[in-house]
Amino acid sequence: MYTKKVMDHFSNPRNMGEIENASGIGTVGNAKCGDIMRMYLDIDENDVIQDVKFKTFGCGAAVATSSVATELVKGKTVQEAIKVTNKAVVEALDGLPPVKVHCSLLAEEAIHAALWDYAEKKGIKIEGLKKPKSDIHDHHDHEVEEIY
Amino acid sequence: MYTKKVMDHFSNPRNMGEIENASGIGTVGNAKCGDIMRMYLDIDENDVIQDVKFKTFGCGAAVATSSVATELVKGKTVQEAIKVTNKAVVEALDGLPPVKVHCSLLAEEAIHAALWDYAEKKGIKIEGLKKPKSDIHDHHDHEVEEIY
Amino acid sequence: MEKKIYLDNAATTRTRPEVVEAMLPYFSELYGNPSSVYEFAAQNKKALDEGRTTIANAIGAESAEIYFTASGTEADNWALKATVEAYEAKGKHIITSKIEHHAILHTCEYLQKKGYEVTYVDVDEYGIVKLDQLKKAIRPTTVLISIMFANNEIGTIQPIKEIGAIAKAHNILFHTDAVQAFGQVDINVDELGIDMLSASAHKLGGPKGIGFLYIRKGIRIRSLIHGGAQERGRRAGTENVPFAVGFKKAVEIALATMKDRTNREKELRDYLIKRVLAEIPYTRLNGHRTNRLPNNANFSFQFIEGESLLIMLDMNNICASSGSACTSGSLDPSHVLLSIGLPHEIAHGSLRISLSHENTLEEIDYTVDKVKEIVEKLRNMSPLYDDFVRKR
Amino acid sequence: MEKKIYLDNAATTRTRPEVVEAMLPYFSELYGNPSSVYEFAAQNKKALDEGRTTIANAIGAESAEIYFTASGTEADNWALKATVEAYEAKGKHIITSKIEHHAILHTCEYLQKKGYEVTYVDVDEYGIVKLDQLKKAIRPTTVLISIMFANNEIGTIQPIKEIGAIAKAHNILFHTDAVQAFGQVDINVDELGIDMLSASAHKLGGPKGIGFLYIRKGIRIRSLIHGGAQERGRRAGTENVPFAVGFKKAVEIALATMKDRTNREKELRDYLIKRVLAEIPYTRLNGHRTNRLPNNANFSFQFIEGESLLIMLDMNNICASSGSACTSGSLDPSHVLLSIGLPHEIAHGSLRISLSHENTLEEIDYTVDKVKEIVEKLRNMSPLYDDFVRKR
Ligand SMILES: Cc1ncc(COP(=O)(O)O)c(C=O)c1O
Ligand SMILES: Cc1ncc(COP(=O)(O)O)c(C=O)c1O
Repeated sequence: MYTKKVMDHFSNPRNMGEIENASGIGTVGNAKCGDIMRMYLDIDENDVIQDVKFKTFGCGAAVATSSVATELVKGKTVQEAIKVTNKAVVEALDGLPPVKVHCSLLAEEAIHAALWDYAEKKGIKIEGLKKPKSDIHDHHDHEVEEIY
Repeated sequence: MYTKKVMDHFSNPRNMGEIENASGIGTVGNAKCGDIMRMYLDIDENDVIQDVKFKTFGCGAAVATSSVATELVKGKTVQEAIKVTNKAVVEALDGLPPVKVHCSLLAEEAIHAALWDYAEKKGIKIEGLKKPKSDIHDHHDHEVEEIY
Repeated sequence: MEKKIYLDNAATTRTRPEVVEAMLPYFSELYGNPSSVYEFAAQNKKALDEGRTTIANAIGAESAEIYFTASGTEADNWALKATVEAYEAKGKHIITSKIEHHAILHTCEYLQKKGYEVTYVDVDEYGIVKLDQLKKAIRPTTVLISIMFANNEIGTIQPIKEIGAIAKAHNILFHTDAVQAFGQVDINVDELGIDMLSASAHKLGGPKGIGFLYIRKGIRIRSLIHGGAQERGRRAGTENVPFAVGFKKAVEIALATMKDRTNREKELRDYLIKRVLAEIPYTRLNGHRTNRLPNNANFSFQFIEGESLLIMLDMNNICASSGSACTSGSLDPSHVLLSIGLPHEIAHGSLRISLSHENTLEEIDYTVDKVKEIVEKLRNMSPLYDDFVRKR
Repeated sequence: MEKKIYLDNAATTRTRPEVVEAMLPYFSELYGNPSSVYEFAAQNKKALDEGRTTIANAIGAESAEIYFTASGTEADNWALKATVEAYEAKGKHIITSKIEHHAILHTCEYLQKKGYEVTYVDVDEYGIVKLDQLKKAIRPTTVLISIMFANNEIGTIQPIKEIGAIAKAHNILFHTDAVQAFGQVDINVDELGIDMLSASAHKLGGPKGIGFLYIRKGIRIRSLIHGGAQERGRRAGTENVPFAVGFKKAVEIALATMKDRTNREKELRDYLIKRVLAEIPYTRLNGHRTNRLPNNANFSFQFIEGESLLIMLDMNNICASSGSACTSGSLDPSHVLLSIGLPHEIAHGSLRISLSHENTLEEIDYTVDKVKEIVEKLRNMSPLYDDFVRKR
């Protein structure tokens, strides 16, 4: 079902944990749908993401996309980070089953939410960053259309 | 499908053949339904069936019921012979599959038809004997009712 | 002969030992449910999908267009019932032929009771569907044409490509029951214009109890069996993985051996036909002389009845059939033989011999000798023959 | 552990080696079509009928009341669709429960689209159907009550006898999906007032791809699959003789071993439940504590998600499931767990362990250790757990 990369990130998640006094924290998803991601960012004065951690409640894909997303943004500037799309996440994992693609969207959202929090805390506006939805339930797509 | 008795009568039919100048000949059934039986009776002046032969076009059960019916009437008087029912035929064969029971009716009819012919030729009336139907198609019963 | 001679391969075939061997590990070793998430079950899902791919390749389709069923019958039922449901907005009319298998005919009768209309097109004396009648039967409300690829009794192969073209020209879906044809003749769904196709493993050396329905991509289709999301949500029920693996193996062998096998069968078949027609008087060959399945021969012997012939052949260790196996036990003569114009009494005296790669010339010779002997014996018993001889 | 630990016997079981052995001769040796007239095929018809008789005896029915199908799902579909068709004159209303298998629920949804009415009765927190609600749901137009014997996810066994009595009192047919119960608990259709019953071989050591529907004599029933006259004209398609033989063997073994086997499974199950509840905090047992299948345990672990748990168990060679196998791959939490009142986030964190006679205490101990370790690991990863700890 999952690629080797997904399994690797799932069983050895990178950057799992918390950052105390993080520059920005973002939580997205909802428990009803079975996945919640929380991202912690430590951003320096040059807008470079020095550190990133995550906590995730969710399936294997949710954990793996969180893990790979942290790798993709770590060391990047805020401006570079908001350009990390769910597509990049999927690619970095060598693909996801169709039913799990929404997890990569969640990871993208989580980064954005943490960046939004950072911007709010600092009282700045980040060019190109939209306010994250608190619930990305609508991204779900079901592989099998229900047939009667 | 068939009992040993049926198989025995089918593979070694008793009294198969014709009687020249028979006292009575009866043919029943119809080719459309897949079985025709013809019975030849040789009846002496005391109304005793001295000889009986049959020819049958039909399935295994048709042949076996013909064969056993000839055995059941041979040596009997005409009055005894008309009392040989299809039930006796079925019993003598240790049973028939439900779908084949109509063959035993055919055998009974064939005897009756030959006796009727004998009576007509002699210009007598045999007590209890009805004019045989020429087509006993209606006796067919199908084991499996058609289900949709 | 001491050994059984099996000449009823249109009824069912011997499951090939290679097929059994291929299936075996999937019972007690790789027994996971393909829908489960763990690795152990993923192997079974893979096996299932590989089966699908092999079958798809065999008819020029894509893997995602193949849906496993439990039989050819289920595939036929599904194709008809689900199509009329999905396309009800267009109309409620189906066209089929008079010589279809009961899996089609009885389903059509059921649909008629439900308010659908069905036209049953005639066939000619060789069992070939009358294309002009077929064309005339088309209405604006026709949603489906279902014509079998090859007939199970008389072996006649239909002009499938022409029918596919007619269907396409009128924008009507075309389903074919290829249960007898699959593995015996080349089939390419694109070249032939087939939208849906039914087949069954047990006719080609696979196990009894698995079939498939090919459904061309883009066709709206409903489920016949509702429940879990198996077969991509289209056909519910825990998958029969061993049989899918066995089906795959049977198809592989059938394809690899097709040319040589069918050539050999044709030779045997033609030899059989030649001897029977030459040596047994008042006999006719049913079905088309050349447009017929490589392994099928069907004869009518006048003045005798088929079951008697079968039982006597059985006593000589020869397994053959009279009409389709499903209808034996019924009293009515085969609807197929009546449709090609045989009178009832002649239809009753038919014999179907269907060969496999395992049959030998020696078996055929022995069989013809026995058929000859038995037909003579039964004619001597037959009042119809008497009447005929007397009239001559 | 090196060896795989298979704890997903509610999804499917290992086909017992004795079953495979019993089936083997029917592939390449006794391969005749049971509908054929010759002796060679008569043996297969006999095998089929013997299977039918063994199964009938197992539920206190008559042989002629058992119809083979290709799955439990097909049996469920058949029971519902054909009954409503046959009894349409009486009415178009069905009663079922909210926790049925999708084979029932999706069939009901299909029937609703066709104009039938369905009432889905609630269950209590243990998964037991609310009988007062059931009684209130009855209308003059109710033709069928379909309530599962035992639930596939949480193992709860329903008060079948009471339901049978209610149905009888109101002259309504009673169908039960006994796919999980058959072979695990004693079933007598007369004592329990069951009119129709579905089961599937692969849940009790038989092969995947055969099931049966019991239909009490006298019940008007239509066919689901139309075609040849197999199964006494009720279910068309060449019979899967090997699997019928295998099913027979599986039933024989299941019955002979029932008492000892289920006692042993109950012991293991109760030990498992005890350890898990004692050693893993924020955990609940789903389903009824005692009225449950001998081999089923179902837990919810707060703050974690089920698939992650399954995959990590899989990495440790443990096969288990989260909800029903058929719905994994779906994103919605199990309808059964929601029906017993679990909130979504807790329903997502469920684990079903279903035992067989092959499981050992050692395996259970190892599994509990691993579950404990993994739940801890996943909770450490879980933002929900964080929030919970913080709030405390
Ligand atoms: C309660 C229940 N009903 C029906 C089914 C379907 O049975 P099958 O897989 O044989 O179609 C299952 C198992 O999948 C089940 O657990
Ligand atoms: C032409 C044709 N269609 C359908 C079927 C039914 O196939 P199955 O026996 O797999 O249900 C058969 C064989 O019995 C057949 O010959």
